Amino acid sequence: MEVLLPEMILVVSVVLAILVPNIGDAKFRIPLTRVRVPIFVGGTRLKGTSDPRLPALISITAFSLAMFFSFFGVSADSSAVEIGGVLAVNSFSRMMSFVFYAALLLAAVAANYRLPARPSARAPRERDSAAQAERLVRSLMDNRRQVDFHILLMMVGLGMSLMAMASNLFFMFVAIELASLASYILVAFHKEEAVGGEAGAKYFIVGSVASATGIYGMSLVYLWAGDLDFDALAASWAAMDGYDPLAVIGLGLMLVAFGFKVSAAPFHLAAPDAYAGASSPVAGVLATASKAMGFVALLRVLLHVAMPDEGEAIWFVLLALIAIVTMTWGNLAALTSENPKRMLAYSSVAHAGYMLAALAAVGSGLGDDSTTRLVLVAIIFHLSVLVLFKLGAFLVLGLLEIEGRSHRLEDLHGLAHRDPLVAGSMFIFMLSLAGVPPLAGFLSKLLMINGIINISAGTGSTSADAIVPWAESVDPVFWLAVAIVLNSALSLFYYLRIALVMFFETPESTKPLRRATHLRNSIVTLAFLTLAFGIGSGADFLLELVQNAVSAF
Amino acid sequence: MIAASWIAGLGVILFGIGLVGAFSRKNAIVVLMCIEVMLNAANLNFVAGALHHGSVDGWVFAAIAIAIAAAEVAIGLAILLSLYSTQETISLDEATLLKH
Amino acid sequence: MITADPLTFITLAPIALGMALLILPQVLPTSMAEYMQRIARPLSMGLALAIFAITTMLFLGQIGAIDWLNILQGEYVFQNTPVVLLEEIGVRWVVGVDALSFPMVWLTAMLIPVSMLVEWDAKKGHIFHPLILIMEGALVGVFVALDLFVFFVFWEMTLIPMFLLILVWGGDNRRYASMKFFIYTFTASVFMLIGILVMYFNTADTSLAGTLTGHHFDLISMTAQAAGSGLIDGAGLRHFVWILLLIGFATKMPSVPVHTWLPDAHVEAPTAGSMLLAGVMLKMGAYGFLRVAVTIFPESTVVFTPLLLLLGMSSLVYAAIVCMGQTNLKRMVAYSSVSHMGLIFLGIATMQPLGIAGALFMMFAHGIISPLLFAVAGAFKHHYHTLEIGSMRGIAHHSPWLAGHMMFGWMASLGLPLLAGFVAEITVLIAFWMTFGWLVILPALTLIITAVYYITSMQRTIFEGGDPHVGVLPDSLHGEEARDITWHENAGMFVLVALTVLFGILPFIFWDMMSDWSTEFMLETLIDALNSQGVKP
Amino acid sequence: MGESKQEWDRLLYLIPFLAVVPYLIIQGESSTDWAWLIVAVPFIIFPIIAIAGQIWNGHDTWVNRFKEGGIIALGALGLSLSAGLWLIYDYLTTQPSLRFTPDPWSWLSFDVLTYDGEGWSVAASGFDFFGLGLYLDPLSIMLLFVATFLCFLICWFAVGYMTTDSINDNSNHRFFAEFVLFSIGMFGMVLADNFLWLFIFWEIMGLCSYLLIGFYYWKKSAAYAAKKAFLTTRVGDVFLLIGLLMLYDIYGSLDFSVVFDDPSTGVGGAVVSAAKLQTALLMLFIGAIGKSAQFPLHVWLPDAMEGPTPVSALIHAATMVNAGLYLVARMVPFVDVANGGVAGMEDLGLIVAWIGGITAFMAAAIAFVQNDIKKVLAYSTMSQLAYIFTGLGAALWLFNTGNHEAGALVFGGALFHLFNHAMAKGMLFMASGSVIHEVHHAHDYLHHEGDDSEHDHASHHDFDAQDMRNMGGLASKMPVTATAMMLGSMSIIGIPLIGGFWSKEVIIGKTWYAYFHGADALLGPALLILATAGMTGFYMSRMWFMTFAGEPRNELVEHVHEATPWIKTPLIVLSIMTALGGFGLAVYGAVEFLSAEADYLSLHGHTLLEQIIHEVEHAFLPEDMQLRYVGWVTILLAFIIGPIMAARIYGGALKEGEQAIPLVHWLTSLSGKFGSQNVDDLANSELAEALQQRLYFDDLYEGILARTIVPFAAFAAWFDANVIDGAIKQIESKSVLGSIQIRRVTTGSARDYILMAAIGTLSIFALIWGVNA
Repeated sequence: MEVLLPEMILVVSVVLAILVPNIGDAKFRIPLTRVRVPIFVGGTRLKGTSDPRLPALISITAFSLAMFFSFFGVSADSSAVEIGGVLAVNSFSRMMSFVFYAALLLAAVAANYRLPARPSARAPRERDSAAQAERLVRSLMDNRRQVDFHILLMMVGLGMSLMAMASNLFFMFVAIELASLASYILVAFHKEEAVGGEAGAKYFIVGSVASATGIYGMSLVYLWAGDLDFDALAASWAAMDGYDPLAVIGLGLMLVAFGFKVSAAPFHLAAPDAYAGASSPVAGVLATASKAMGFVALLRVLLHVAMPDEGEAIWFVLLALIAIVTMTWGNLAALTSENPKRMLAYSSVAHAGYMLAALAAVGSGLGDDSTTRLVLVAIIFHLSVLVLFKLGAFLVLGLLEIEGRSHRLEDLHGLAHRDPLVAGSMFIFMLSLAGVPPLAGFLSKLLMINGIINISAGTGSTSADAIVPWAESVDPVFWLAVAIVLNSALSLFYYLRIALVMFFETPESTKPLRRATHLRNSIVTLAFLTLAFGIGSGADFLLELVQNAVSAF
Repeated sequence: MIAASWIAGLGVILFGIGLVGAFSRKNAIVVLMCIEVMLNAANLNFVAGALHHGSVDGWVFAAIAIAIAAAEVAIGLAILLSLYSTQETISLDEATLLKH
Repeated sequence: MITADPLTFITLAPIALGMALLILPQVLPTSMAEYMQRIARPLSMGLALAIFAITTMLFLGQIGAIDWLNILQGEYVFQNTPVVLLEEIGVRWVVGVDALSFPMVWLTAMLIPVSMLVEWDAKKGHIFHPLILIMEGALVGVFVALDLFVFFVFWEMTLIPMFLLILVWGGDNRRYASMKFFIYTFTASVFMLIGILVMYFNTADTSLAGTLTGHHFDLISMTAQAAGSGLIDGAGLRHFVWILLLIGFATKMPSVPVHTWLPDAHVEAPTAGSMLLAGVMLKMGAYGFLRVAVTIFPESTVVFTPLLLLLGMSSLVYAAIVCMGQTNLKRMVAYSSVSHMGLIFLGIATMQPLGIAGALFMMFAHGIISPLLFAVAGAFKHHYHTLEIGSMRGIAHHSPWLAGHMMFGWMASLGLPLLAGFVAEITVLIAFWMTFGWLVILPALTLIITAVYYITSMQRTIFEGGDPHVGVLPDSLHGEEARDITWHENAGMFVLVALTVLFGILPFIFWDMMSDWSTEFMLETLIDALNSQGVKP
Repeated sequence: MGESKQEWDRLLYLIPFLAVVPYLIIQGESSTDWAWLIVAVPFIIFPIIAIAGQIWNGHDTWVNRFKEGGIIALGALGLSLSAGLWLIYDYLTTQPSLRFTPDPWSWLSFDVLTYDGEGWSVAASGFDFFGLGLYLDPLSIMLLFVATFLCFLICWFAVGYMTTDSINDNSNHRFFAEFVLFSIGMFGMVLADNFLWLFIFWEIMGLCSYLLIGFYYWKKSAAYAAKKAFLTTRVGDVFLLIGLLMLYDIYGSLDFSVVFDDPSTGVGGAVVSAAKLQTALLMLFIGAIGKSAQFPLHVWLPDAMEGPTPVSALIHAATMVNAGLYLVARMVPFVDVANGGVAGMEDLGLIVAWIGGITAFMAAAIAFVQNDIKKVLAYSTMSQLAYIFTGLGAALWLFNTGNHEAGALVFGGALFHLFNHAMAKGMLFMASGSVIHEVHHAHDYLHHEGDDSEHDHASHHDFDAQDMRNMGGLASKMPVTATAMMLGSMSIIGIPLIGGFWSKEVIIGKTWYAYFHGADALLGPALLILATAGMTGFYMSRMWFMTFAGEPRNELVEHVHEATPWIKTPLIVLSIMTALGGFGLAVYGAVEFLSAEADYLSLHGHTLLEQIIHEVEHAFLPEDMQLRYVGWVTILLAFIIGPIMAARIYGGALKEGEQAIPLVHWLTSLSGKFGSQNVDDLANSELAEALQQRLYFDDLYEGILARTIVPFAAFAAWFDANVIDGAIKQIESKSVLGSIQIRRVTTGSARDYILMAAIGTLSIFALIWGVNA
């Protein structure tokens, strides 16, 4: 069972998070007797255990440990450990859970400042003024919400991690539902503003429809194959003569569900609303971990199951089109977005487009094993480093959110004057998102484009002696690379706009930012890592890790 | 014994009803119900599959899917409550503070 | 390290120090931070001067003594022991210089302290000067990198400090200009990136290759492969890649019709920024074009000679005409840069060693002269708060030093003999005549147009005051007393003036290596292409 | 005069400069080894003057001791002069072994690819480098003397002229620095051994011309004139540059020694095509036209008089404008078929002669109506240079048609005229400067008393010290100046036996000779210059009479006196040079020497008297009867008709009781005898108006430029901002619009999201079905 240690830690932590704050001096009177047996749950809470900071401590510790052990799982040799026929623990799933845990850990740290715990809070007394009383009540409420939030966060982690290990389609869906349902609540958790509930509701409704569609698609596949084990499905797919409508429609409907998760057009529409309504750390999780989860699902279904040994996959054209529409839509919509969170949401849509394009290139069937691996490495690498800079950007917004709001561009005005270090980090995040070297975002984008070019550039006619004949002869996949670079250029507009307002505009308030030490340190660390994973030994190390993981896929 | 294809056919109809309901009804509670219908369509398929392939898996899947649906409803209602508490509406067309 | 691997040092040291000076004050305790900020400026200057000294020593000690006629393509001096950076995809840290890149490195090392000196009193100097230092590292990196990945990284990295320089220290419209600058050139270079990746895809799976991809970014090896069996099969793809590279490089140069970012960027940039932008950054385009596009795809270059001719000619003539219609001093100078850069394409298009050497010298000479022009324009902005040509007259009385430098710079830029620019112009024109004959009338007429706009702008700013004792001062001065340039501006400009004269009278200091390199380059790279394409005079 | 004694003390500073050459001679050095000093010393000195002047601007020592750099400049030019004289002496005594020195270093070395019919290769020979060496022949020796001698003298003059004018206070260092820089250009151009360096120095002169014309930079007219001069000559320079490119392409070198060695053989032994070479030479000639202010690029020279008078004297009369002539003279080896030149380029000579003839006539005509003393001299310069061009054109024609002997004669004559003209015109300008200077001072003196400075400014601007209508009767006030001006005018007019006569006679005679010997096309230029000879007599006399003869037309003449010590000396030196030098040199065979027919200046084995008689006889009674008539007509026009006409209109005796030196006095009295003719009708005629407006050339050029280039440039700027950049901006704005549109899709209603996703799904299914079907 030690291979599931990280998940075990999470389960235990969830239980602890439920129990520990409730430890008190409650006694149980044995019925019909006067004997009171102390049961320690309930009653007047003990000072130590009822500290509102405790749940955060538990979740942070749990995520740290889980991350730590996951990391060792990646480095361990890649032989898979099968558990119960539905879980396969290998370096790939460990890599992904490592990424998930990292993202959630950062979110937990940030949430600590977003949902401040106030150990000093007490019930209002009569002599307190109305305003004071209200404040006290809110503090108490905040204290209560700590437990819920962190439990949900851990549930998300658990779901995602299990999902990455699933070797059975149904189990994967269940795990996704676990993560999704928890994340719906997390979105709605943003109660300080009127939009929190709305965001949660929309995200929930659209997400549920999508997953219902996905489950229905899965049921069709079950109807067709009679088994939902990936290997069995792959075998059935390979043995399929022509295309069975059940299989194809089932696959298509499942893509809807995954498409929602990765926020691919046209299933992405709820994503900007959700990100904008959720608190920044949660939005960050949605944009990174949740998206990574969707991609893992896509990879599993598309590459593991529905990829023919040779020739073009049935989903190739579809995915290529979706990719182009997604990246263009995302970038275009982000262009004039005045809400930084929405802008980052659209940017996240665009990034999904890039990765889908790379995936589509694999679907073209032009590449061989090594190019497929290259694309996979690119995608996983991108998903990993997204945690650095996409989440980093959300954390910066979270830092702003602590004392105000971050849903207007004006909130970022003059950040460079208020806090140069955070502004500098944000600048790095933005550049990395745009794919400017030498940052991690560049390397990952380069790997994706490189994968596409590797797959397609050799297809052009070598006898063509001018550009136009060559361009006519080359496989259209090549133009996906061009679409990506054009979109990158377009995306610079809005990424740089953030930098612009940070350095250029005068801030609305000249007060320095709150010294949220851990959050600030996290941000700076992420900025540093964005740089370190862009070039040199850091990038080399991460690439090796990813390569190791991909070889186990 | 009813042929699996009939069960699956019913599933198609249910799924269609659910989907159309999901985007044509404004009331979030109704939409929630439609989602349940869609999930039930999947359950029917699992059952049909189990019958068709003679495996137990389908039954298990259906049972778990029902549990998922239950959880979903619970969560859904909670979220809608929170929506109601801030905006005093559960009409999806009216809860549009977030847009564009 | 400095003696063993000087190039790595001069590339990475400024970046490291610059970053340290930017970041450390943010994380150190207040008192230390303030101390750091105080020493940031002298420290930056010190390192910049040290790098200049190192570069000059390299030239005097070794590079100047090399017989470049015997240095084959792909041989570089001061090559380091390669360090693997990204094993998976075959990226290595390889640096080296040859006669193409060394003058550019020297130019960068020279311009950085000069531009620091000119902007010695910049606001927020503790950020300004470290940024320039980072810029130096990035610029030098572009010229010394022999791995295309690293090359591209430095190529884009130059954008970041420049973006910040424009954004934070720029003029009124800096917002628009910095965005445009960044996006425009970035967009162009991503096309180049595609080209580089196609080249990458075609590299052989040698020991340099990445473990994951089986390809490598090593330029030397690519050059060898290109010279051997050819890097890319199929002329169509070769041409396509060449065009992609051209898009990136031509935009940086910039060449008409992708030049419009330059005037905006220049007008808004701070003086030091303009100086570096015009002095070195534009040269990156020409350098990259020769280093990558021409070296690896000589046949495509020969095939597309008419295109080069067209681009060069339209840049040269069109930009010169546009210059005449400008009312903003800096904008005019910026367009004149476009015009001069046109000569580089023309020089390459001649397919003569003389023309290529002339183009190289143009890069070098323009790298000395145009910073002077921008320093002058910047001084106008600084001391008269305006760049409108028509808003003042007779400034020579109030600012004799400024007027003197302006006169000198303007004259140098319009190709006055015995100044550096003339050597480049005359050599390119001679080669141009040999190849294209009477087409030379267009560049020649441009010489007149150049004179027209330079002389006219000078007339309208420093002359014609109407009174020997008072000039017509611009409104933007708001009645303040007009002042002459400060000592540090003057000193910086004097360095440039002296170098312009030095390289105008003794061009052979760098010319000889450029010329020899060009001959060797022609012999090894282009001559086969010329013969195989059946080009006749 | 105590003051002036103190002034002369300054000359002590010259001793170290002047001692250098004697020291070198004593050391037994060779003059050619040290010829670089001629150029190098000014090169070192000029930045010193400029920078020191800027730093110590207004400092007492700098102003009084160093004359704001004037003394240093004088020293440098003195050193150049002494080194130049040393070189000339060596050449005259030991030539032709000194002909040239090889390039001491290669300035630019390079390779060129050539196509051998099968493939490309790096050219094995030719096309290898540009260097800089020394090239000496009679032509450069003569010009070297003119340049060094006049630079020194005029600098001397300028020390007095510039530093005593309050308007120049604190800016004279600029003047002297630029002056010295100019001398670098002139010396260098004369000595350079190849066309490239010729061009380089040529351009430096252009720069200095620009700088010095614009010396009074605050004056709109001066700034405008400077710009005009620079741009007009730039037009010529560009063609010159093209000519160089062509020459280089033909010969693979621009070295005189290589090119002139065998002009009919190009690089790699190719036969030179006459058409190609002629085109190249015509391009060079356009450059010469620009520099020497010939039609149609003549418009800048009159305006160039905005510069300080020493500048007019040196650059725009005596030296720089001769550069064009020098360049044309350098073309002789190409066309001299008797010495291996390329046949078939007669047209070149004709074109040169025609341009010369037209310019000579036109400039003389315009000079008729000028009232500004410097403008008259400017047009006179233009006209005289045109003479030389005509002569050179005739020479080129004669050389190319194989008539070497006659060609050499007119060639020598033309160059000799160049020499005479440079001396005379330099002096005339200095004399006019002296007049202007003193009139100005007198004016200041009259208006300063009791006036506050503001008023002074106003009157300063209104009064034109150069207008001859404000003068008259100055002969008695300024004896030295009047005499110098008289001698100079005589030389220019061609009064027999005085300098210019000897050379002008040859030019006119030989041009007619060429016409008589088959060059029918030369009739025009021949007639034009013949007529111009008479016109020259008129306008030069007119100038002199208006200035010096008659009664004063302005009260301030009473206060004029020759006070400034530095000004007189060069006038005296040059007067002697003009009066006797021309005759002397003619006797010593200057014409033969300059045309390289004779190796030395000598008496050709005759006694001095014999030679004088020979020359006089040859001048007045040539053997060829046709030429004899031509000569007589010339003398008649220039000596008799022109001056007498001028005297009838402008002449007049001095005021009663005023005395000038005898000859001058006699001349003024004589002029009074011709009475006074009223020419108001003529002066108000349309022709006079057209001449006043310089035949509308300036207006024409300006009009054309204003209607073409200016709107075109504005259009280009608009085009760039709105079309090329507009396209980019369109992309941006269209993206923004698209962005706003696409964001509208996100309506905010979850229902719509689901609907859209459903539609999307359906269309995807339809698509897949379509693709697979």
